Amino acid sequence: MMEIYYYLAIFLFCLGLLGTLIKKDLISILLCVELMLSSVNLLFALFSKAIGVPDGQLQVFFVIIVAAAEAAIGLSLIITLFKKVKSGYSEDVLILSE
Amino acid sequence: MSLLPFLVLVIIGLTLGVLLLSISQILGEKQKNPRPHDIYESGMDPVGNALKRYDIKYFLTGILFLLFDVEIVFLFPWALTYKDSANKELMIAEFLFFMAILLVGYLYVLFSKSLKWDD
Amino acid sequence: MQGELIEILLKTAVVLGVPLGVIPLIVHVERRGAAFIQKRVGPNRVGLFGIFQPLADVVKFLFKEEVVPAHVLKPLYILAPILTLVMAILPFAGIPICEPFMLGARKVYPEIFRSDLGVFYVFATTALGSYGILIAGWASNNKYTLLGSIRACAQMISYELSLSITLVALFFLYGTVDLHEIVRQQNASFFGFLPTWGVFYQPVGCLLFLVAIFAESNRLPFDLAEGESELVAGYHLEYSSMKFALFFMAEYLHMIVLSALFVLLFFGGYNLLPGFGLIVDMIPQSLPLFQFLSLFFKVALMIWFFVWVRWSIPRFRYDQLMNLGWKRLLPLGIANLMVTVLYVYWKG
Amino acid sequence: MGLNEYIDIFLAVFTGFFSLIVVFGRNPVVCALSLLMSFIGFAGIFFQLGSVFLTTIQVLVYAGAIAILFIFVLMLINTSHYKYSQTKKSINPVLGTIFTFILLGGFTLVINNNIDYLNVDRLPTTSMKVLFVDLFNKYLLPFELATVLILVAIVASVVISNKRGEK
Amino acid sequence: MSSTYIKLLPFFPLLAFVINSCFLHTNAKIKLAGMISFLGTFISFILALLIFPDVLSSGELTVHLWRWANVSNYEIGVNFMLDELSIILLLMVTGIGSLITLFSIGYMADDERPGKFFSYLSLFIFSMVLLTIAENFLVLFFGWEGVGLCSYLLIGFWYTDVEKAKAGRKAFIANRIGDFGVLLGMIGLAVIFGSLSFTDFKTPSLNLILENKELLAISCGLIVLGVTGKSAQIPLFVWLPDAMAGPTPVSALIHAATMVTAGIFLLCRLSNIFIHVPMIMDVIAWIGGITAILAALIAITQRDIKKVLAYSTVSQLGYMMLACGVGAFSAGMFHVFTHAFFKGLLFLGAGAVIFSLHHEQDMFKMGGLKSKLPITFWTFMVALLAINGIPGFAGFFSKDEILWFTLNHERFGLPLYTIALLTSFLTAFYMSRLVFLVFFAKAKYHESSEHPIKDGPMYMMVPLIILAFFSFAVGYLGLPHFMSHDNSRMFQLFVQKVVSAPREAIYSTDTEHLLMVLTTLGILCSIWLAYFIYVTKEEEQLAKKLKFQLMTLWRASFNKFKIDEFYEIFFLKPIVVFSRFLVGFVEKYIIDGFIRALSIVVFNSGVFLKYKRPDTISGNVLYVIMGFSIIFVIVFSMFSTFK
Repeated sequence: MMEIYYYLAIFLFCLGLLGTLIKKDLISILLCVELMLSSVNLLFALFSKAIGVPDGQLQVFFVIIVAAAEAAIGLSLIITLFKKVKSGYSEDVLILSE
Repeated sequence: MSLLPFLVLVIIGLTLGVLLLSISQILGEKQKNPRPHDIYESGMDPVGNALKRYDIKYFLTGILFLLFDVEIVFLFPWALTYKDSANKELMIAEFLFFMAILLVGYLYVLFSKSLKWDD
Repeated sequence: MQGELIEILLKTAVVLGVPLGVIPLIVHVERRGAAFIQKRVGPNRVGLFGIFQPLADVVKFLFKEEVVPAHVLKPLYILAPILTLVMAILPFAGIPICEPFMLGARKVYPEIFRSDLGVFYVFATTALGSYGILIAGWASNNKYTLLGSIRACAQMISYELSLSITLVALFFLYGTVDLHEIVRQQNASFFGFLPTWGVFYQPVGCLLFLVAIFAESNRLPFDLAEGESELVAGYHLEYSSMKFALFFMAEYLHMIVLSALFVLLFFGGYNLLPGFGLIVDMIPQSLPLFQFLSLFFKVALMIWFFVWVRWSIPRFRYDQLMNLGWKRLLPLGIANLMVTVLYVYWKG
Repeated sequence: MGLNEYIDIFLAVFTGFFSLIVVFGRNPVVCALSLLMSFIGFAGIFFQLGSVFLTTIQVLVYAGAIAILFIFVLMLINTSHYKYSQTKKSINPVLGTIFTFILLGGFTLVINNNIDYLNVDRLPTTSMKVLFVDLFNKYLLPFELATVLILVAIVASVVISNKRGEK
Repeated sequence: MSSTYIKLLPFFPLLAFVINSCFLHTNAKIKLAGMISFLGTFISFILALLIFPDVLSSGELTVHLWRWANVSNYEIGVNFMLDELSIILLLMVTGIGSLITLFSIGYMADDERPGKFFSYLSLFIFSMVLLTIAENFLVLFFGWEGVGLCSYLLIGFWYTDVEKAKAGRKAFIANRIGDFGVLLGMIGLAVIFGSLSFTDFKTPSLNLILENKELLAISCGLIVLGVTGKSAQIPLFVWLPDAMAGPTPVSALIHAATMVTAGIFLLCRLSNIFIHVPMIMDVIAWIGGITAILAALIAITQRDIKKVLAYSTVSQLGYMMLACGVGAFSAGMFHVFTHAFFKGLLFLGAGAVIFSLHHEQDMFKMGGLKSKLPITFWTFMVALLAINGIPGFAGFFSKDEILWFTLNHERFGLPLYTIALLTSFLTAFYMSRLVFLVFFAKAKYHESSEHPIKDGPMYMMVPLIILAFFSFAVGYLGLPHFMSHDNSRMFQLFVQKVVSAPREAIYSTDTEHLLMVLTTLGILCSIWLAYFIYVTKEEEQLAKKLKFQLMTLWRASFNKFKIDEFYEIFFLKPIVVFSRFLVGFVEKYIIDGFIRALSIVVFNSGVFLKYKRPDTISGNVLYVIMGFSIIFVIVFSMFSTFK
């Protein structure tokens, strides 16, 4: 009864992808990225069960650590952006970045 | 090792909360006085907006918590493996290396005045 | 299926019913204790020694008006207390009140939610406790509540660090996360009379843990979230009547479960208190009961300790609080861990 | 269909529902809260898959720390202050939706073709310890490097929010 | 055990190279650098000696170091193989190599970059060892290129002198042409046999050979081209005489003893394939014969002592080629073996002479050194007798073997035999001419009192003596079969375990006796002739008379038959013109034009994209998704299921 999780994982991945597309403000985009990461983690765990090696779960471990670092840096950047540019919308930021 | 009890407990908690709230909703008296319905600021008229920016320090605390928490989560596996690990020296070496990094990070944070709250 | 459900419900009735039941009692004890410490009389009208005062409070809560201010985000505002209550209830599922006993053929585990997670479960669910506060503070759209909730949250996570680093040291010593195993390891005794409790292995860790659970459960001297002087009432400022009561309950539940965890980790958990051994020898079946009783007593002592501290130590200033958490406890915890590890390694 | 299957379905629906809110929700704070919820759902799924350690760190790190951080940020700097300045309409959402669906279909096909291989559990039920032994022998270097990465992240975040943060 | 030795064989020279080139590159003590290099070579010599008994007993030893490449069905490993053939060459290379290294410590005493010199020397030994013990063609090719490179470096060692630098370049280019041939031939063989390992080439499957005869012929021809390049045969022999510009030990080591024999070695390695291509065999034979006599003719009139030796090397190599061509690979290998000793000895002796005369190389400015350089003289005499083929000395046996098998060749027996015979007479003549001019004729130089002319230091003399002993002795490894019964043609039989055996003799043994006697007599005559011309009193007139009668021939020989100029006109000029055309037109307009067009396209598309690039995160993500999903769909449609 694992297959439902496979479908869930790919569904959530594509959902997160869509989110990065349709979201406007940076924090929400970051949220969607986290969502994608989690779904990939789920796939890792599932495959490690299907193939029969525990390594996949360790991969999840590392992915989570990297995600933590990524969230920290990303959020502090966003905070800084809010302080400098009084906006959090990707368009504004990128246009200002030119 | 089933998840069922957990879910049952969650359901129990929710029902408990909802039950209590709805009971008091039913039993509680109703009155049409708008006064209690606006923002409570010690009886004064509300000043400004709640949704203003707050001190960056809270946020920095959050970030630092996240990162140190991850470091400590690193330590859980180590602590649990040590007892029945074959090569104790290696484990200790890892531990020391790890702690060295942790301490470097901590000292950096300490000296970078990020934790100064008294100002 | 039904069997499982019934078992779960029974366990819940014991493990959760008892704390919920004694909360009014605790409230009463707290007030009487406050009165006693401050040389006052305290509530003594309703019933003998005012023993029914808390029940009267409950009734009052029930009959008050449910005020929902106009400016709040209603769904979250309503959800917050419920969520807080649930988050406060969840950790109980991992607390073993006695060691697993044989009921007829099958082995019964006393904790509601039996899993390999062990301490991790209690710890993680406690860590989630701060969300209710955050939501409450943010949903009731008011600067005091927001500031209070953010403060409470920052404080909780800051002290969670020292909590977890103490846990690391404990895991290192016990080598397991299973609470039964941990309690069993505390069952022996140093030279005859002194029980091998965690507190004797980890005095510093015990101290840290104690401070940390005070902060985690937002009790004085760490109740900055509801510091009346500056924040009026903190995150539950906009909540009244039953909703407030839920927060109130949640706080006490937190207190109880953290004390239980503390006792389990440091004070031999449900190992029998001195007197009980004799009775158990006479009636072996009553072992679980007496284990539960001894755990109960220890927790009760902890609760009394909470009350005592509350009325003895004044509230910290916020910067003092944060400095204590980040600049005293965390380094102390790290040092404690390193000393422990190196000592064990040196001992071989 | 046993109890476990029901729980599986429930968890999948739970997680999917809250993820949908994450993507399509209007209020960022609500999005973040539902992301927290879906993290908890993930933790439950990991638990169902029998990997206890993943459950733990999923709750401790993701739900316990990262989500809190997000909500902090959203509460501290309230996005609803800043009106959406850009007016130009972009076709990105439409195209993106189309291509995302193409991808989704592709993935689904891949999973479908191999489902009868993937659906078998070949992993002997391993306790945490077994995993950890691997972690400290085979993955020693990545482990230490990850700690270094965290150190770098600490320094970077402090630098960013201190120096640039000042008015 | 010996497998570890085999693995270690190339290591020590490499180590010496690394040490010398990295740490002693500048201002090194000559003794130190030299000893390091010597030890590097000598240790591997010891190892070779240790391995030798195993090879004797068990035959072929193979070790696998690591996998080099694994292309579709070619599994190419870095494998070493020691068998009867390679162990001999290995012993020769390392042994003589260490002797020569020792010699050059004395010879290069007044050079300012000894570290560099010895590092090159060690690198050469390393590549040579690699070439020798290679198990497959690719490893051999590595060593092959390596020795080419080293000879270039060492010939041009004194690169400040333009002539010498040019000589080095010439050698390099000639070798490059040959290497090109070898590379193509190797590819051809790989295509035919589906493998590169010599163990497969030892016993090639006949039907594969019959299936693609033409390709095989072409590949063998190309390999022969490479061989002519490496071991200085027509048409590529021109580099060897110029290579004498390098330091004399280098000439001895590379251009007499070891490197030039690499070609012959390769021929023997592939002998079992070559014998299936009779046409190529004949080509080899003829090349050998013609080279032999041509070089001998040139050698007669040269004035430079090292030039003479160089040409004699070429002609001896011609002998070896001839032997291989007539199918007597073992005899050729035997000659390689003996020749290495006495030719190395000759070069070192010449080096000693040059050294003691302060780098004077013109024979006509020498003379009467017999009494001044006793050791050099006597060892030189041994070498002379050996190369002339006086019975009892090493050269006799091997040369006679070759003559005999040449005569027995079924198609061109007689003509090749006459050529070879003449060559041997000429060899005797010019070699004795050299000796008489250098040692007997009256001195034509003034000896300064502060630099008395005497034998060189011990470093130089010891190798001479050792080599002299061997160039006397090694011949008895391959006695003609009628002389003794227990160890007759021991060497050849030993080698024939690997290389293909020669055909049966047509003529009877008596013929062999007779011819042997006649040959010896002829050689003695030519020695007497040389003595008569260059030592006795009426040298002047008679030499003049001879010169006058054979003027054209003499001049032609003195000018090396204008072969360099011939190449100049018929190969170099066209190439130069063609390359001018390439540079002037093709390079300038076609290639550069193409590149410019490319750059313009790229630049403009970049400019275009700069304004079309997504200006939002979601835009970027969108592009990523588009690209990825397109790839995904393509791949998915290709393999419809990711099973």
